[in-house]
Amino acid sequence: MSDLPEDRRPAGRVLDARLHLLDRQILDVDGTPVCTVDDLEVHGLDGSDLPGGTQQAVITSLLSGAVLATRIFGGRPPASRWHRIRWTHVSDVGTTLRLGVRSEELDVTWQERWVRDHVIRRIPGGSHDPG
Amino acid sequence: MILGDLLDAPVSGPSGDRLGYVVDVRFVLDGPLDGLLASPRLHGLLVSPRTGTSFLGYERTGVRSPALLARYYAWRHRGTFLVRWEDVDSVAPGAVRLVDGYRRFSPALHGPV
Amino acid sequence: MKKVLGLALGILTAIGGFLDIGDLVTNAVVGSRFGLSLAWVVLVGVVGICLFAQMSGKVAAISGRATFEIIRERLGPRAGGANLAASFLINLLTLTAEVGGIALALQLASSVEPRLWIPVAGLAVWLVIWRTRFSIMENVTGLVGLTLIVFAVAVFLLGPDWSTLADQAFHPKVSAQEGQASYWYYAIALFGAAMTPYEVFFFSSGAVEEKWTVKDLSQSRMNVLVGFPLGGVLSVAIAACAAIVFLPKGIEVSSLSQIVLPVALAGGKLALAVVIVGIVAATFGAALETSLSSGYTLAQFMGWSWGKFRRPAHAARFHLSMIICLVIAVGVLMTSVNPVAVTEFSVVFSAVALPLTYLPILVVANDPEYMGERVNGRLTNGFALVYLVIIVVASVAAIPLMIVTGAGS
Amino acid sequence: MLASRVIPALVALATVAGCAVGSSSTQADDARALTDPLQQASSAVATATIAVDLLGDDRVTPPVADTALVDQVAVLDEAAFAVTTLVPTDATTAGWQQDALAAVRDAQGSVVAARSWANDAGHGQQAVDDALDASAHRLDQLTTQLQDAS
Repeated sequence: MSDLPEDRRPAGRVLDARLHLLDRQILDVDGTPVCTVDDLEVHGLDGSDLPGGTQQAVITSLLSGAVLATRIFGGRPPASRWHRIRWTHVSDVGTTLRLGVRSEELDVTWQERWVRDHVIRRIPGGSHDPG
Repeated sequence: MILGDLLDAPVSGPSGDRLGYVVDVRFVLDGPLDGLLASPRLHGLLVSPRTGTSFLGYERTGVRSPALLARYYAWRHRGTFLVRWEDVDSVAPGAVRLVDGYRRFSPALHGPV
Repeated sequence: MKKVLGLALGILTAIGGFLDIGDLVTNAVVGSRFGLSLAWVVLVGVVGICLFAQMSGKVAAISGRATFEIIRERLGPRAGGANLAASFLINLLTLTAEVGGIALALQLASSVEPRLWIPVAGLAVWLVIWRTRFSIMENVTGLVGLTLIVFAVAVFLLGPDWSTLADQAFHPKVSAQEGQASYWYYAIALFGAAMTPYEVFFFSSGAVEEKWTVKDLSQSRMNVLVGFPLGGVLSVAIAACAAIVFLPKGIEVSSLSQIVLPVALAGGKLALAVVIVGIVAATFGAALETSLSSGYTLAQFMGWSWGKFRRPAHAARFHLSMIICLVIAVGVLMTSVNPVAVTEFSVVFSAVALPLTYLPILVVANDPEYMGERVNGRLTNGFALVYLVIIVVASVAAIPLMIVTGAGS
Repeated sequence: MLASRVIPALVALATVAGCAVGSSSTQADDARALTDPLQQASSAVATATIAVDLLGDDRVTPPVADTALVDQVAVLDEAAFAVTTLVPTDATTAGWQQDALAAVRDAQGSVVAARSWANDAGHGQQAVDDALDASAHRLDQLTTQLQDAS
């Protein structure tokens, strides 16, 4: 498709952020939807963010929540409002990202829990299987 | 840094000449082991002379049909190239600068993903 | 035997589920003003919805991903979010029209004014969503909706001049009184009524709800390819009834009560009772589908837990958003807005928004990462591209035509 | 993406365009502006006639007939509104407007009478039918006259 030289073939799987990671559904260990990948946090292995060939940078967390609004409308949310899912929890990357933990244990699902406890469970039948 | 800082940022060459925009960021799953998987290592930036609009994946994967759509998107993003992260000199908010003697690579993804 | 029954059930449900308030109103209005000269649009629309529903069902069955997850992923948050805003609003408009349709149909059965029925209808829709299993909900409304076949029976009982009807259908002419702009405006409205985006959201999410796999694909293909065209035949029958009874008298359809008169003329009180039951079932079924679709689109875009197969407590935000949508729909209707007018707007805006959902599905249906070896074949892609052009043209032309014709008046 | 911003504006525009019947300039324009509501009224009267006939033959239930008639009352209301809000160009068209208004009012009377009958409160079916026929005839005549003028 172009005359540019081919990049060396890397040892691991290649993931293009927009194509394979961003905006994908995240499922927990039971297959329950958790959230989507709204953004990614990237850091150098020594903790600094500087490029320049001195060190590798890796994805440390998936982000969700307020970063979605800023990706749509621009700007940057304060770091205190990032909801992180550590990369440690990711168990598989396919058309969805699978986690090795349960949705309950994650910070990012606090709204789901709040709505469940304050609204849905208070309506009769809310905790039962549909009949 | 978050990826939102990099995506769509303008890219300039060592002498300050505008080369295009970051349309995607390439990672490779060959970083140090982190939990169940290797951590994705930042491999490079995909730079397109034109900005905006989603790739819909056509540019880099083997998807060739429907042919009309595939050709249209490939044409829109002609001139896209990959630069390795080693060749990036600095990342300031809204500006990526490349080092002297940076190299351009083909943006194609290898084989089936 | 069981397999045959399952197949028959699926097809019958697809026929009954095809019609909603948009099809009822638009076909009757068009029949009364243009006869059968727009019947070809129903054909185009039915082929389109078959193609589109089949593609989205296939993607959902193979990849397990429903339509709006794919839209978000392919278009990104900005374009995807704009798409969500448009689709969600049109869906809400359609939901409002359907709930209003239930109330109007109940008015015909009871003479109690629709404003009293609206909250009852809204509550009933919510209860079914809250408590009933997905398959029961879909099969019951679909099968009862099948009683709308009475429109087709009525056409025969009315004993029309078949050559006139055939002439209208096969040699479409635009009367000088109506004008080209109105003709094409209603062509787009009919197209939008046949190809409403919510049907696709519902169909693909339903495939996930019922845990379809590759094995279920042949069944789903039969449901779509047989059920939807037969639903299209009923659409044309509604238009034909109006064309036979109203067109010669210069009557313009503007209310649901008019739509049932040809059926009563043909079959008396029994047919009338059947058609009212059918309209209640069709609008009720569509109200369920649109409420669920509003939950599906929002939850899939945001990545929330969704689905009727889960307990409401396990899909809390999904259920809360549907409750809010129903409250809004009921609230809008209580302002005494005319549900028939809402319906007419909703079908046209459906046509406007169609490309936004169609394109991402087409792209993903060709992506081996999702589809493996079952990517679209050449024939499907050929058809799909022709429809892409039709859909884009209809979408672009809709709003200018709406302005020129004063929304068809 | 564009749609989400443009749609509300266009809905507003379309609504305005739909309401812009009021002001016109020539006699022919006035005639045309009056023909539309008259045809609407004719449609309402014809629907009412069907509903009355079906109820007389016991082919519809009273609630359906009643609903059909109420809906036509609403249509006639719209027609009357369109006629009353026209600003006539000269004395001739002002006369047309009065005629049209009288014809629509007459139609309203016939449909209201039909509804009373449908609810067992009015005169016999014959009287109701005759009144509807007369209204239909009057509307048709005026429509033809105005169509010739435009």
